[in-house]
Amino acid sequence: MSASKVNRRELMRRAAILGVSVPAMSALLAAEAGAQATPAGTVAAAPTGDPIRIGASVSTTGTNGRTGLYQQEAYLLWEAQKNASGGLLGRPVEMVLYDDQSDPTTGARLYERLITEDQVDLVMGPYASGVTQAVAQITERYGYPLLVAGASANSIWESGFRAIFGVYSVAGDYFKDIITTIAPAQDYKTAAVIYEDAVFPMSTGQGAVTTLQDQGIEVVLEESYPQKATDVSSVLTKIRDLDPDMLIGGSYLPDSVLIVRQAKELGLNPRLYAFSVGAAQPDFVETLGADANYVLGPSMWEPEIETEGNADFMAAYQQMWDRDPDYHSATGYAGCQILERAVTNVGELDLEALAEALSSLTMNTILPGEYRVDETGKQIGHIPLTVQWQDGQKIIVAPEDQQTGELNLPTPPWDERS
Amino acid sequence: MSRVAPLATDIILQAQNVSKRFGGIQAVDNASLQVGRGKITGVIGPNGSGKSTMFNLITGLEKPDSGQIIYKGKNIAGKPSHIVNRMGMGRTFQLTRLFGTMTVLENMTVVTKENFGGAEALARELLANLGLSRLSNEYASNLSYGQQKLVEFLRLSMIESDLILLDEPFAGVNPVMEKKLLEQIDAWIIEGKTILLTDHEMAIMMELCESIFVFDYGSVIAHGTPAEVREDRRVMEAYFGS
Amino acid sequence: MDIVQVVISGILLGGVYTLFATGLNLIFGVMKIINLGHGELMMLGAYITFFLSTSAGVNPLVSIPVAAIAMAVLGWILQFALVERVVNQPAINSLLLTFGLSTLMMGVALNLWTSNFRSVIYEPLTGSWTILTISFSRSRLVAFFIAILVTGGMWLFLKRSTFGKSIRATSQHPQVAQLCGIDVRQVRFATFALGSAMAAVSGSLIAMIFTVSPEMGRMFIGKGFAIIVLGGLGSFAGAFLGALILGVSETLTAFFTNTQIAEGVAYLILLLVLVVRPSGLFGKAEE
Amino acid sequence: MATRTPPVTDQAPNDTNVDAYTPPGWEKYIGWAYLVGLIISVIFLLRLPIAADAYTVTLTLTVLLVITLSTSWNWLSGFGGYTSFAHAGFFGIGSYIGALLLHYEKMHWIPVMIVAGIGCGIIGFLVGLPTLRLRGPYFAIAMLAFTELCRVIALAWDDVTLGGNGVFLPILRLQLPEENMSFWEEAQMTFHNNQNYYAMLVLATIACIWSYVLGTSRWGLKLLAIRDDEVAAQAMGIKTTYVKVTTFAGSAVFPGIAGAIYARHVGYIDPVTVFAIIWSIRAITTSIFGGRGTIIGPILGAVVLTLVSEKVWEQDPNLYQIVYGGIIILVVLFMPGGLMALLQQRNIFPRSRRI
Repeated sequence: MSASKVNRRELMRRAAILGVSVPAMSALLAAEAGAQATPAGTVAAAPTGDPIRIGASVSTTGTNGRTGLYQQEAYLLWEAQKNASGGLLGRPVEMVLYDDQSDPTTGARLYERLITEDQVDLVMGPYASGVTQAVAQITERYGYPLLVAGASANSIWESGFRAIFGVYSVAGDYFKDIITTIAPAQDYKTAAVIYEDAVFPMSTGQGAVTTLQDQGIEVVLEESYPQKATDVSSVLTKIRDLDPDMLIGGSYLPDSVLIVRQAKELGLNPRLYAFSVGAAQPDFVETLGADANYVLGPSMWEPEIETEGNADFMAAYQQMWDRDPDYHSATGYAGCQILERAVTNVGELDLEALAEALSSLTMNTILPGEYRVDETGKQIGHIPLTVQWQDGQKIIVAPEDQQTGELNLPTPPWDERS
Repeated sequence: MSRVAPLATDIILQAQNVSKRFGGIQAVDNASLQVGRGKITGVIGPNGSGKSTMFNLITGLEKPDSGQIIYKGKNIAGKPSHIVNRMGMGRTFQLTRLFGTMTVLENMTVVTKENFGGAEALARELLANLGLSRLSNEYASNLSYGQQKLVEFLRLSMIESDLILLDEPFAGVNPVMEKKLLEQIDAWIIEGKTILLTDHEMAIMMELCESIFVFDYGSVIAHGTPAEVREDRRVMEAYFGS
Repeated sequence: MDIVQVVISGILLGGVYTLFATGLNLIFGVMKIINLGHGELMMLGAYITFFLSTSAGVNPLVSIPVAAIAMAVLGWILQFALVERVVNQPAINSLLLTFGLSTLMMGVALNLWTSNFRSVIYEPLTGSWTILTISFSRSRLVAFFIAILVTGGMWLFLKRSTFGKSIRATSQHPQVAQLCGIDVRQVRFATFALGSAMAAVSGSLIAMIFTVSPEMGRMFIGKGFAIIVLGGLGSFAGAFLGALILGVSETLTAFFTNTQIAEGVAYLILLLVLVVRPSGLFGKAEE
Repeated sequence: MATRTPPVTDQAPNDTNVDAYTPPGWEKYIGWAYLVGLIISVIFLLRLPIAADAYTVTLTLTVLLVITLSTSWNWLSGFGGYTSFAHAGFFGIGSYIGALLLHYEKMHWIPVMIVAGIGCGIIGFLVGLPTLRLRGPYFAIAMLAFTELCRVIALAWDDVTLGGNGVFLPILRLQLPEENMSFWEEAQMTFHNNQNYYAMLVLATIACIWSYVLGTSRWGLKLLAIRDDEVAAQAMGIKTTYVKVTTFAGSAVFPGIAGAIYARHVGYIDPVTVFAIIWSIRAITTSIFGGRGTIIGPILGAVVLTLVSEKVWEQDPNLYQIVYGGIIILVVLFMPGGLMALLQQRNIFPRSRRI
């Protein structure tokens, strides 16, 4: 497919790298295959017949290009693994990938194209909530079930779609652990919540506000700021006056960074900082250095957690892409795992039956918790992690069974930091 | 000081103590002039003496700082130029201002109030009268300067104007074209129109005009018949300086 | 005290805007061209600083002149090859041309460096200096002073130097300037180069304050317009005051209402000034 | 300044030697040729959803959308010479009026489209009245600011517009073909499944017809006069303000309706997408590429550029921005008169207001 040329070209390059280490790779793949539904002991037969074509568009350029790329790499990893281990339903798998440039309209157009012109058999979700919102309209129109592997805004599941299934927790629950477990333990009574005015950050911020209120924590300030803000000093000055125990930001990376920098400049000293996206990304600490310490954030997955097949996934991913996966890779990969299981269970590519299967399926993926959705398709089985930066290291501090270190709170005031 | 004595003739336009300042320059300074109906009135003066500004004030392109401009009994000072135009006042510009990307015919038809068909017939007739029919579909910007002047004149004939202001119509025009322009001015006078004219061609001015106002430094320094003006010492001074 | 803090923050923000707007203004003043690609010139400047400091370990402050010179060269080339051809043409041509440039440069940056957000850490400039409980952001304060230095230097250059006078003459009356023996073409080249250099300086400073990404230019261009229209197109002191006014009105609006509404302030000011007083608050009346 | 450059004949050397231009004989049949062309295209486009797959239909819808935008932009900005960057603003406002009415009021979609159009017309009038006094770059900047302000308002006015969350529109479910459908039932199904396409087709058709009516009328000539010399136009009695503001308001109606149809087609809108400056740029570049100030230029430009950019983008989305920026630069530098001027200079097309 022409539009996926770039991806293909990149894939060929990667495949060449892959070729060098075939033995190692096939060992991994065999292990991976063993963990799947393939009957034990069967050596994977080469897939035959027409490929099963799975379409997706992921933002690999544009605003979300960086994160989208992780998701795309996961899709391609899964494709390579399937084809090396007997395929899906005995047929090879072919991912048909496009780039929507982080633009919802383009995303919608591409899925229409995937479905009607490329006539793919199945689709996987795009990256980012805005694009997914638009894409869901299209897949729904054509009756394709959609596994949302790269988005979590609550509104996606509040619109009455029939076959849109979440892979990981909805954005509104991102701060749940921080608010319901960590805050009470530290006896925090007040919080300020600010969020970027875009669909996903708003969901995380507004979700936090609801949870805070349920928890009986006073929300002293709730305010949104525009996308691509260059200055949040005024709202931070207001917050400094209110001196809340917690500052919760529904934010992406650049604004998380901006908030921390300006908080430092203004001498804003809440006992706890938490941000929805930026905080879990390595760039956060690269950008802020020591100022990133103490900051908390939700993460959908971390490399070191012990879930089924996680270690294998890590190894295979590093092997193929030469870098560590991000949690967006993991959610993308988990989406593929779920799709695979549903297809295997149904035994054919019947869209209605697949939708049915996806809505009733319960299974483990590499993500913490399990895959389970409610009647709207919203994910309810996944358990998000909470991480904290400590001396430049990302430590999992919640939930308890996944902890890799102790929580380090309260955050000392800026002038007392070394 | 203006020395305008009330005239007995029917006055179509009367400017009274009009002033206009641009930044530090007093372009028009307390100037007054009168134009008699059906006559040709001239305005002369050295470059930069405020003639063009006066024309712009009269036609509504500029708003005077003070003073009145009475046209057909109404004060039109500061009225937008399309309103002034619709009261029957048309003008040409010092440098022709045709609509360059429009054809000659279109230049003429766009300005009338008539319906399209009627206007076109009239325009074709006017062009034919001056032997310009073959240019009717030519873009105005492709015409020679003289032709552009002529078309600008003809465009004036398309609107129902009682008073026509001509800003240096003869500048840069060859004798053949000059003759055609003069013919058109005659035709207008015969139709009963009034003309207010400015130009540097003294010979033509003296011959055409019945009454002449002399501008210098934004003020009217003299006025009268051509003969009177010719004799006036201040006029000589204004032109040849001291 | 809060209100003082907010005003101070606003002034410092204005300082950040100043350099960006001054370059835009210089180019408009001389050529009557609105350079929609100015934001991308700034973005390239920011990347130069980023790469010099991360790959070569160059002190970000030291990288500023490097970025300025590099962008001045690029600016000269752009003017020579492209912009010169639309000078004295209808506004739409230069608007579109520079928009095309903007898209092109952004596209190149996206391809070369992806849309990753990057950032320059220069430890001494993080945090703030505090005087009587009022915080002065270090990075912004430094940016503010550099802005004053550069703008002031530019002002002196235009006022005193022969070449500066040529630039001013050209901006006021290109035809007359030409008659006086000024090579107007050279003046335009130099102007675009200078404007680009100023964009680069602002980019280098902004790299230390915000994050760097290929799309960063688009965040500033609208505000740049608001500032120079507010200050009077072509007026230097005006642009400086305009930037301060915009910065302060943004932070004050954000303080008393919210940051969302503050985002609209620039555009509202822009529209109001254009409608009520197109010459700007400090500009001379138009002819 | 001349945008539709008159053929180069240099300065006429003297008063009498200008060659008279006579259009070719077939010039007077152009109107009929358009009529025939229009009927054939409309019949073809009406049938398209039956004959082609949904992707082609969507692509065609995009072409029709761009035709609507560029053609309506051309009225004030091509004929009238006032470069407007407001189309993105009206497109966004139309999208929002349409989306919010469908979201909250659950009205039938056809009246919603009309309301969106009228709404934009009124806003266009109110915005145009004070701003159309501005000239050249000032008007362009004002319209850029207008669009940005609209976006900020849509973002900040959460209670009504839902802010950055965007607006979900009712899901349009497809009717699936059944056994033994009569022709009539099938036609109804096709129409039902492609309502937005047909709506856009109707809108684009009206825009094209209106463009012809305007371009050949005296109203169009008045716009040209304003473009060539507004002062002279006013001095010749043309009510320039009235002409400009009315044209602006009228041309705002079309992006407004187009935005509403688009919103319904995409099913989800947010302020950043629909108020993106690129909508204005698309209208402007296609119009200039085809030939601004002509009737068929913007249509031709929309068809060619939309299809070309689709191809480029298919080849390599990463290069798309670079190529698009490059195209804009090349068009401005080398063909400011657009395709139509090239064709006219080579005498393939006559110089005529009907072109």
